[in-house]
Order: sequence, then C-alpha cells, then structure tokens
Amino acid sequence: MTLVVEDLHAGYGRVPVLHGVSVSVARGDIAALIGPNGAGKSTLLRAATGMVRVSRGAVRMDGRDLTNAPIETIARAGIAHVPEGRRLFPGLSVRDNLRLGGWRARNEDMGTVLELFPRLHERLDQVAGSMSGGEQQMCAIARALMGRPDFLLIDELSLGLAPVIVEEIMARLGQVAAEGTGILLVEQDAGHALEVAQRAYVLENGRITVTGKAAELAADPRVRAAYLGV
Amino acid sequence: MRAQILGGAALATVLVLASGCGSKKAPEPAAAAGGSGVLTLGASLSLTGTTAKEGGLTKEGYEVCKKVVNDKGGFTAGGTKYTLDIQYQDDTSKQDISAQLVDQYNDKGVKLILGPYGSGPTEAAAAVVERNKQVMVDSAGADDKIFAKGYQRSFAVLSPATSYVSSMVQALSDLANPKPKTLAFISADDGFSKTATQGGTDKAKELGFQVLATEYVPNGTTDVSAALTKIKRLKPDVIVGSVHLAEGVAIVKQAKELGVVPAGGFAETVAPPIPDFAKSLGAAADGVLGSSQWTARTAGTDKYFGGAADYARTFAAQYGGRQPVYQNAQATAACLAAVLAVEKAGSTDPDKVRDALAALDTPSFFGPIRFNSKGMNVTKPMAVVQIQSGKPVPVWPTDSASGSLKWPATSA
Amino acid sequence: MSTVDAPAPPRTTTVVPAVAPWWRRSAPWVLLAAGTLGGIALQTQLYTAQERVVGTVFMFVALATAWNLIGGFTGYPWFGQVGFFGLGAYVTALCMYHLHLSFWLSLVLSGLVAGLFAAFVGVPLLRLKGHYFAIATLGVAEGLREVVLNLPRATGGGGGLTIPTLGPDAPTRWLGNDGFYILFLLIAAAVVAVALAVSRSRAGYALRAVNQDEEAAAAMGINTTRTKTLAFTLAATLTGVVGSAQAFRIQAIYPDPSFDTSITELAVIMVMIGGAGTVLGPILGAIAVQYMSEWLRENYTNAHTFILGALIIVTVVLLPQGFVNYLGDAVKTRRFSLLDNVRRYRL
Amino acid sequence: MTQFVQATLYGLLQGGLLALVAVGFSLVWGVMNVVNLAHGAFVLGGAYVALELHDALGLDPFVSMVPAAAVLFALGYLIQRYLVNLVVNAPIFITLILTFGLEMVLENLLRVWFTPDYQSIPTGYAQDSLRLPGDIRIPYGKLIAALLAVAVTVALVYFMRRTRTGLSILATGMDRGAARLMGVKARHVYALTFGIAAAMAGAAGAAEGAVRTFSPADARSFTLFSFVVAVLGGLGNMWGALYGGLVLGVVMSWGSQLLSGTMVNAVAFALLVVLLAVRPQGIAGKAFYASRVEV
Amino acid sequence: MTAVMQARGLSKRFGGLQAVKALDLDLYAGRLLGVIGPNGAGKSTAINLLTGHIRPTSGRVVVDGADLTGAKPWRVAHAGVARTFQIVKPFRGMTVLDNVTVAAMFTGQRHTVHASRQAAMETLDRVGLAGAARLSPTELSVADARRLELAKALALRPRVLLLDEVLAGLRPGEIDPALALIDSLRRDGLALMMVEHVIHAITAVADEVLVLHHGEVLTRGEPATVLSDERVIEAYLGSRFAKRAKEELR
Repeated sequence: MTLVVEDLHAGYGRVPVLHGVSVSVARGDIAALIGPNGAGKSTLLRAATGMVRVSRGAVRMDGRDLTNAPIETIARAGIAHVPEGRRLFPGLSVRDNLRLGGWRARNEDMGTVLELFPRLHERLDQVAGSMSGGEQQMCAIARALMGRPDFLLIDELSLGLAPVIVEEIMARLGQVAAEGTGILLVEQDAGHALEVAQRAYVLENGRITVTGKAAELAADPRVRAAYLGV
Repeated sequence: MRAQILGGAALATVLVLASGCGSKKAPEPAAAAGGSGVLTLGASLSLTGTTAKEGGLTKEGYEVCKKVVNDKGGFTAGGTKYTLDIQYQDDTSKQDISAQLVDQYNDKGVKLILGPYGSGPTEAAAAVVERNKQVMVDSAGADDKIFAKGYQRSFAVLSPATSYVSSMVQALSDLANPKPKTLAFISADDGFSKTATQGGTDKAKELGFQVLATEYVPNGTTDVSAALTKIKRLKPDVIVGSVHLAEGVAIVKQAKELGVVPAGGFAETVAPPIPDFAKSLGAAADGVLGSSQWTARTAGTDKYFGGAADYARTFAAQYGGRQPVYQNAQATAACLAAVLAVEKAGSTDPDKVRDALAALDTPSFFGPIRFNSKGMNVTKPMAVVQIQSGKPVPVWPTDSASGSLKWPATSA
Repeated sequence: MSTVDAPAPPRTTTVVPAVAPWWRRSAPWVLLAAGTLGGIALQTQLYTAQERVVGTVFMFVALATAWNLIGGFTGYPWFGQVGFFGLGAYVTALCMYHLHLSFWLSLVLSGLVAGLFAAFVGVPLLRLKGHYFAIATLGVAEGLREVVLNLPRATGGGGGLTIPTLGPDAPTRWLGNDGFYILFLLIAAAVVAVALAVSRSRAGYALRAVNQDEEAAAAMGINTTRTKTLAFTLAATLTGVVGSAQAFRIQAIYPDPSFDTSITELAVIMVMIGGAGTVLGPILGAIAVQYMSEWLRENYTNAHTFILGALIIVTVVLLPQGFVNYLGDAVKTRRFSLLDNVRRYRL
Repeated sequence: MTQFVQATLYGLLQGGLLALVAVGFSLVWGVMNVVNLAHGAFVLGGAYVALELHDALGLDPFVSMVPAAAVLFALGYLIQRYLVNLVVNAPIFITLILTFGLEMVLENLLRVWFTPDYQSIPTGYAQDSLRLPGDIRIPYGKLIAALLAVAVTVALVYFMRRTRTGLSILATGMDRGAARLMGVKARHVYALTFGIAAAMAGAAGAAEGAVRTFSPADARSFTLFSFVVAVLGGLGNMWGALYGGLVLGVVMSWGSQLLSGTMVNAVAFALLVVLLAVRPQGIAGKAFYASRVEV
Repeated sequence: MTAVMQARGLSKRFGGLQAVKALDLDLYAGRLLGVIGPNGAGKSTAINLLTGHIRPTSGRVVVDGADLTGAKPWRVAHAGVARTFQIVKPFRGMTVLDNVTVAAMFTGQRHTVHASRQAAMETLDRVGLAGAARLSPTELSVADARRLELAKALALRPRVLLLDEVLAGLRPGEIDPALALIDSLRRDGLALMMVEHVIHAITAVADEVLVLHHGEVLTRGEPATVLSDERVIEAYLGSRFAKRAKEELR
C-alpha cells in the first residue's frame, strides 16, 4: 500500500521545475521532503495531485496509475492534499469547511477529527478566515482528514506558525499515521519534519540530492549545515 | 520579431481590403431600352434590430405589391413592358447602414428607392437620395422633421406624424357624447411620438379641450406606472398615449392595476390597430381608441388593388388568411405610388419619375395619394379605430366607418 | 544512504544589444505610411457604397485602437467607450447647429471635451478594477445618453438633431463619400500612429507595467494614477474625435444610435480577437470583424447575427489570447496547434 | 402621501421582479466570475416557453415557471459544460465576449422561431389588483411575481447553505482548486451553477411573461438591469440580488415621481456609478470574493 | 551621522489586528539593518508602510528631512527609496530587459527609452543576469527571479534599499554570492534594510538587528547580542535553534 512518484518531470508553461523526481510513501509512514524554497517541493505535491501537468514520469497509488488524472479524480482515489497557504474556504464556517472535507466520502462525522484537534471544537461556527494561522492550519488538516484519505500530502505545515503550535500539530500527525494513513510532509523548516518522519528526501533545484532514513539525514553534516544550521 | 509579424500582417491587410472590395466598374444598365424590361426598386429594411417587427411588416407590403403588379403582367411605361423586382437589404434598424444601402443601390444603378422603416433611417436615406439624385417613396417615416429640410426627391404616402394624435382628438370632439373636457397625454420620448403629441395638444387646445398634463416615458418601456400615478390625481376624462406597442399595452394594463380609470377612455397611437394589442390585453383592450394610417374601410380604389377591402383579401390570400395591418398597407401604397409614377413619367429616368411623383394625384386603396411641396401626403386622413370585442373597428372619419363610437368607453 | 549530485542547469548566455537597430525600429512607421498610401490608392477602386463600408472599417480601426490604449495596454476593461463616442458626436452637432462653428473646429473641440470629461471621471473610476470598472464606465455611457435625452432644448432629446450641411446655415459643407473616406482613413492612421508612439515610449512601458502589476509599477516610481488617467484621457479624446467625424457623416444624430452599446462591444471584440495590448491586433481585428459582419449582413439577411455570433464564439474558444498574441507565442515556441491552445484555457 | 405610498409599493413589487431576473446572473458572476451577457436571452427563453405552454395547453404562466426552469436548466448546463468551460481560465474578457456571441445566436434563434412580434401571456387575474385604503392598489400579477421572487431567493439561500450540492457550489466559487482537492468535480459544478442560474432566469421569464409584453429585442435590457442589480446588491451574498432589486425598484419609482418620467434610467445609472465609487462591493457584497483563487 | 530614512512611531491597524505598533527605525548610508521575526510579526507590513504601499494609521516617515508619511509609492521611489517584494513581482508579459528598463525609466528624473535600456543592461550585468535579458521572467529559476527583483530595485538608482526576503528560496551555494552583492551595495554607500528568515545570513552582513514580534520591537542591537537575548529565543527561535546559534556565535 504505497503512493509512488516515479521519475517525475513537471513545470509551469515552458519552465521545467522537476527533473525526474522519485519519492514513495507507505501507508502508516511519514515521509519528509525538505529543501529550500523554490526547489520544487510544492510543485511535486501539486503534480502528484493533478494541479500541475506532469510531462514525464508517473504517479501511482497501490499500482493504480493516476498520472495527469483530474484533481478531483485523484482526490476521490483517496489522496488528500493540504495545499500551500492552506486554502480554506474563508467565507464559510469551520463546520462547513469540515463538511466539505467529508464531501466525497459523504462523511458528516466530525467527532474523530475534533478529538484530534480539540481547539476546533469551540470554533465550529466561526468563519474560517477569521481564525489565527495555527487554527487555520489545524482546520486545513482536519478538513483533509474528513475525507478519510489513504494518503495525506501536507505543504509547508510550519509556515508562519509559532514553534509551539508546530510541535502540537506534528504530534497529531504521528497519531494520524499510526492509524494507517501515509503522510508526505513538505517542509522548509527541516527540524521538526525530520523528527517525526521515518524517511526523508532532500530536493534541490528539481532533483532529489539526498535520500535516506530521517534520523540519518538529521545527522548528515551537509544537511545539518544547509537545513538545520542557524 | 514583432516587426516581421507587423509587416506580414499589414501586407495581408491591404490585400484583404483590395480583394474584398473589387474594382470600380461602370454600373450595369437597370433596364433594357424598348421591348420589355425589369424595373428594380431598392429597399433598405430593418429586418433585425429594434424595429425588426415593423420592418418585416413593411417587407410583406412590398412583396404584395410586387406580386399583384407582376401577376397583372407588369406595367407599361413609355412603350416598354416592365415587370417589378424589389431588392432588400437589412439595415439592422440603424441609420448609417440605411444610408450606406441607398448608396449601394445607386452604385448598382438602382435609382428608385422604397423607404426604410422608422424616422431615423428614413431621414438618413432621404439625405443620400437627395445627393445621389435618386428618388424615394417613403412608406413609414412619418416625422414631419424629415420633410422640413427642403428635400425634393423624397415622397411619403402616409399621413404625417402630427395627424396621428390630432385625428383622435378630432374624432373625440366630433363623436364622443358626453364630450370629454379634460385630456392627459403620455408620450414616448422619441422624435416621432413627440411630434405626434405636439400635433395632438395643438389640436386639443384649438378644439377647446383642457390639457391637464403631458408626461414623457422612455421609448419602449414596459413600466409607465410613474406617469399614471401622477395623472391619477388629475382625473382626466381621456388619457391619450402617443406611443408604440410596448408602452401602449403598458398604459392600459397598468392603469387597470393602479385603478386609474378615466371617465371617458383611452386613446393611443400606433398600438391599438396591431392585433397583438388586443391579444395582450384581452377584455381590457375594449373601448381603446387608436389611430391608423389605413383600415379595410378606407375610401378609394386603384387599378391594381381595387378598394381597401379588396386589398385585405389579396393580402390574406398571399399570407395564409392573415388580415393586413396598416404598416403592410402603407408599404404597398408606397410601392404602388412608385409604379404609378413610372407609368405616368413613361420612363424610369429618376428625374422624370420625381416630377411624375410630385404631380401625382390619384385615389387608391390606401386613400388619396397627393404630395404637397414638401413631399408629404396631407390630403389623406388618418383613420380612428376603436377596439370593440377584441377587434379594431373603424369609427372615424364617419364616411369610412364600419361602426359607431361607444362612449364612455370605460366603466369605473 | 544514497546521494546524488545535481548538475547545474544550463544557462543562456547570448548577450543581446540593449537597443534594436534603427531599421527595425522604423519598420512599423514605414508600414503605417505604406498602409495609409495603400488606403488612398484603394479609393480609386471603390464604389461609393464600398467607400462607405471601408470608411466604416477605418472608423472601427480607430475605435478599436483607441480602446486598446486603456483596455489592452493598461488592462482596464473599458465598457463605456461609446459614451465618449456619443459625447464627441453631440459636441460636434451642438457646435455646428447652435454655434455655427466649422466642422474642423468642432472636431477638435469634440476631442477636447471628451478628453476633459474623461480626465474628470477617470480619477474615481480608475480606482475600480475588473468587472467593476467595466460596469461603472458602462453606467457613465448610459448616463450620458440619458442626459442627452433629457436636454431636449439643446439636443432635441429623443427627436435628435440634424447637422446643417446644405445652404447658408451650413458652417462646413458635407464632405461627400470621397471626403469622408479620406477623413476616416486619416483619423485611423493618426490613431494608429498615436498607439505606435505610445507603445514605444516611456508611457507605453508605464502602461504595460500598470497592466501587469500595479503595486510593483508604483514601487518602480511610476505614478500609476496619472499614467492610467492619461491613457484613459487619450483614449477618450481619440474616441471623441471619431464620434465627431461619424456625426458629421450621418448628419442626423439621435441619442440611441449615438450611445449604442454595441459599438463598444464591437470594439472590444475586435481588440480581443486581434490581440489585446499589441498595435497590430486591433487593426486586424477591426478589419476582420467589420468586414465579416458586413459580408454576412449582405448575404444572409435572416441569419447574419446568428452566424456572426457563432463565429465569435468559435474564435474566442480557439484563440482566447487573440490572433497576434497567439501567433507571437506560437512562432516563439514552434507550437501552432490550436487544440493545445484550447487546452491551456479550459477547465 | 397616497401617491408616495403607491409609488413605494409599486417600486417594491417591480424590485422583487428585478431581483428574480437578476438572481441567476448574480450567482454565475459570484461563483464563476463570468458575466453572462446571454442572461437576458435566457429570461426571454423562459417567457417563450411559458407562452408556448399557454397557447398549447392553456397553462398559467406562474405554473409554467417550473417547466420553463427545467428547459432552461438543461440548456444552461449544456452551454457551460461544453462551451464556457473551454475558456474558463482565459482572461475575464473572453467569457464576456463568448457570452456576447451566445446572446447574438440565441436572440437570432428566438427571432426566427417566435417572430419579432411583441408577445404577452394573458391571465384572468394579472390586471386585477388588491385595493388598500386611500385607493392604493397592489396588482395581483406583480404581487405573485414579487412574492415568488422572495421565495426563490430564500430557497436558493437554503439550497446553497444546507445542501451538499449547494455547499460544493459555494466552495468552488471561493476556491476552485481547494474544492477540487475535496473531490468536487469542478466541470460538473460549474455546469450545474450555470444551469441553476439559467433555470432561475427561465422562471423569471415566465413570471415576466405574465405581467408585461416582451419581444426578442428585450434581451439586452434584461441583461443590463441584471448587471445593475447584481452590482448594487453586491456579489458573494445570496441575498444581494434581492437587496439590489428592491433598492433599484424603489429608487427608480421615487425618482420618476420626483423627476420627469424619462429620467428613470438616468436615476438608475447615477445610483450605480455613485455606489461603485463609494462602496464597490455593493450593498451586501463580501470582500473575500475579490481574492478568489482559481486552479 | 544623520539617517537617510527615518520612521517614528509607525503604526498600522487592520480592523482588529495591530499589525505594526510604534515602530522607530533609522537607516544610515553604508549600514545594513537586519529585521527578523516570525511570520505575521509585521515585517512585510513595515516595509509596505515605509514605501507607501500601505498608509500608516499613525507615525511619520522621513527621507532626507522630507516628510513622506502617507506619500504614494511612486513618490517614495522618486525620493530614492527602492524595495523588493517578498513574492517576486516581475512584469510577466515583458522581457527581463524591459522589466529593468521600466525601473530605470521612472526614477524621478526623465530618462529616454534609449538611455534607460542601456542603464538596464548595465544593471543586469551587475546582478549577473545579462545573458537572460531577452527571456521572459517566467522562464527564470527562483534564484534568477530574485536577481531580477534586485536588479529592478537597483535600476532605480536608490539611496535606500529595502530588501524583503531576497534570500528566500536560494540554495546554500547561492546565498554567499548574493550576500557578497549586498555587501558591495553597502560599501557603495546605500542605506540598507533587510527582512530575512535566514538568520545566519543576517548575522553575516547586518550592522544592527531588530526583532519584530506581534508588530512590536522586541529588541534591537548588535547581531550577537540580539541572538542571545532570552526573549528572542523564547518568542522566535525556540530553544533548539538558540542552542545552535550560541554554538555558532562562539
């Protein structure tokens, strides 16, 4: 049960961004994709979920070919994507945002995700756009989980969040993975990501330059210098 | 790069223009001399756009004329036997295209023009006709303004705009009993309707009526409630509308909605003789007076169409039993006037046809056709009709009436 | 632990001169002059009515090019162009009818009045963007028509006004079909020349910068308000001049045809089909659309609006970025497929 | 005073009808950022469906609102799915021009099929009116139409807020890409939205047919008034069209009492331009629609 | 020494959110002020307030003694203040050269198109983008897009340069040349302000560091002092980073 991205080439218009990237996540695992801003991390996620056209290579889930399938088809196949900037529906309440998350799976049961993020409970009727960044990020992840996905792709979870909040959310992700969802975590801020992940990839200029176990990468002096150093 | 594209395309531009427009040639002669020939009339018509409906009626009238004349084997002028051909082009209800079409006919050697629908296009066409030394018989441009410019080559068979309302005022004065004392006018805001209103208010004052108000509404509106609300307080005996179909229907409809009930009734130009009027309003249309250029009772005969009733039969035969409306008849009459003038001139030469038109004085199914020095047909009276049991019944002038005026026409 | 070293991506290193050679810079001007002379030569080959048709094509070349200054270069969807067209027409009619001024003076005054009015309303209107700018300018145009309708003493209201062109009342004799052909040709050439000059001047850079990113443009030192207002004023002035010439050509002017929204719509369609933001696009668009609409009207009396509408639909589906822009891109990328083009814009 | 009350009431009724005509236009604009210039032709389409049903089966035009809506829904769905969707990602002006071409085509078809004649659908009661003290009249036809306008708007709000489909339309309008990530089929939702808007236009057309005359040439003015109403009310709020319609109806009614009758349209456009200059998001619009995201 | 650009009591409130509160800062010729702080701390708002893209609720902005509070961005630019945007804002429909030409053209003095293009080419050369002059900005890599953003600001021939995260997205190997370029600008006598996330870059070039938190100045001073400040560590860096920072500074 894996999500496999194989030799992926993709870009915007005539500008190639990814030059043959291969990444895979198994269900129940967390994989971290780290690298500098602009290396193509977001593009990789966007290509995997159909938001950017793939020019070469393949995206497969449990053997099923999803390359260049429409966004909604990929979503319906069970891959949830928490996009860059969260993209909540700002004018709708948290409740409606969560309902939309469960739209495909016709899942109206919010209990599970509210257990995971109890803070959202008291915010259910608040308009999503008016919440703090951390709460919005929780809402975005909760919304994605409402679809009961097999795989969860999260783009820049820590962006703009206080470290304390990041730690809280990361801890929840561990729980989610433990229940059998595969998570691909894209992070510029490598520290937290490497802590929770089992596997990690370093993406630079559209190519994977380093792969390995997260713990090993965290110990690699080059990775330390480039992504963990101050 | 951009310069190259620019260059190639500019060249293409010139080529397109050059090939598309052809080269200048001498116009082909319109008719062969001696023996037999075809008289071609050119018509610019609003077949699309705001007056598409009326343009269509005009075209039908022209077609009836063509069929009747040709079924009789055509006509003879100066020893040549002619059949009639009418060319149509759509002016999309726009005056600049109407003017362009008249020029286009001139380029093709078509010197005799049948008028477009509406005062704007007619005015534009008249100016071009004058410059090109063509001749136009106007079937539907009634605004007196067109004829105030000293044009010598445009002739209108229809009664001028000023008579549309004044005829109804005269009819009220002659026939209504008890005679109404006060009138309120609602006028659409276009040149024709305003000219008609002016003619009507002048006539009303002359005949001793009191004009309580003149309210203007936007041309083509379907909401005249504001004008009616204002008039309601004044309690006029008659509400007179100088309007088109849409406003005409709206006045009667909304007056009923708003409880505006004049002691006498309603009188409206243009709208009531059109079948759609009674159809739209149902019973509410009954009693409404209307002015019409022509009715099936109009007095006069001519050799092509006979009398008005004969014309109605001819028209109905050609259009599946439908009765003609006055817009059909005035178009046929314009075409008829052109044919009669060519016959009389004995030539298709536009100058001679013009002189023949200017001297024309003949009865016809449409009433007398005789033009004054401006080119207007002022001898022909307007007819006044009243909707009775859903049908327009001619009630004035009495010598060509088929029924009598029911008055008061409304009951509170 | 596996490690792969990334090779550096290739970099283009051709150094280009900052300024194009003179012959390249002057080519469009030569073409414009040649086109104008070609237009004069063409006149000898035309019937009177064809002169009118081609004269109208020139009128739309001028209108589309003027629209492009604000709508194409600056990116403000100007849906009220006909307001300034009608304003120019009525200023000319009023000047010639009431004041007995010569047409030529009236022509200049029409441009000035339209321009001044644009400068006046431009400041509040140009704060709006997108559809809101479109609807606000449309509102101004409709409002102007209502003003004209409601000043019957001056404008004749719905009854219209006729410019005197004959007899002792006429301040300027009607120019004749030949004269108006040349007049519209020269106006079109002048408007295109203005567009060409603007396109290559500082102002052109400023307008395109505003179009692409107004915030960044302001940070580059561009006075965006003044730039937009100037472009709007210039476009309105040129439109007013065209309206003035058209008023004199048709003589009898009425509010409805003078402020007919379909004139704006046609100009917009011409620019969009030809290619917004280019000098050539509006010219090609105007010629193609006006010529096609005229041809259809003559040959398909009952179905011409249907066919033209269908053609417009097909064209914008296939070429949403306009012909000239499509061609530019296609030549650059060597990809000419229209289906690829459709794929770029569909859902 | 009576005159003022009468004008106000009449303005409200007219406004209700304006709202019914405009609500679909506003929906399409708000959700898809498409200004549908063919909207007026859709309204007329509904009127002609009601006319045909009346002539053939004697159906009351208010009853015909339902079949008119159904026919127009199908038409709208197909047009969006197979035509407008093709240019959804092009600059905003392209959809404007596409729908303009569509309007030309539809208007031409209506003219060929139904002739350019003025039509109306007679009903026994449309011209009768309710009498209030002071001889203030409320015409039944307009009253029914206005009440239906309110009912349809309420139903739309309920549909949007409470149903799965409605929620997916709202979400797609706010952020198409995010909605697709939830598994919402954007092509279908857009087509559905356009279909619903066309259906409401069709229903509005049937109601208009009951209270006024119409001809194919009226398409333009329906679109223009929808434009004004949508902007006045503001986008992004389902109640916007209702507010906009009522405000416009009353202001025009008052305006034509105080000024000459031909100033009505001038009043409408002056109101529009002033409102845009002062409050571009409309009376009830929400600012977040300005920052919509589309993928 | 007098400051080229001064802000006093600069504040901005968006509805209920106090984005920037009573900010004072001075930028001197030949000196670089580094501004750090978590996202949402008000860093970008501060730049927008200085350049007139946002009107301050209160406070003053002075450039060379001239009050530019609430002045439009183009007036601030004419006064010699250039900026880059955090999210690069190239004019996408123009070539790289034309992008810079626009900047070179509207500096307050009149420059002909011809002269501006020459100047633009020189600026592109300086940032190392001359080879890409005819490309579209959409064809540039992230690093080159940042260079273009910088070139546009430099083409204005500014005296004050406000850099909003110019290093974001650069690979480790690209950061050093970029810092060298910034350092050369400082030596040329520009007054610089640099909002940055890459903290070791700030420590390398900044003369003074200012930490923003919830729109307020948490602390300011020498880089080393600021980075070892307990409050900064708690609010922003987190303990783990602070430990490393200390090691590195030692």
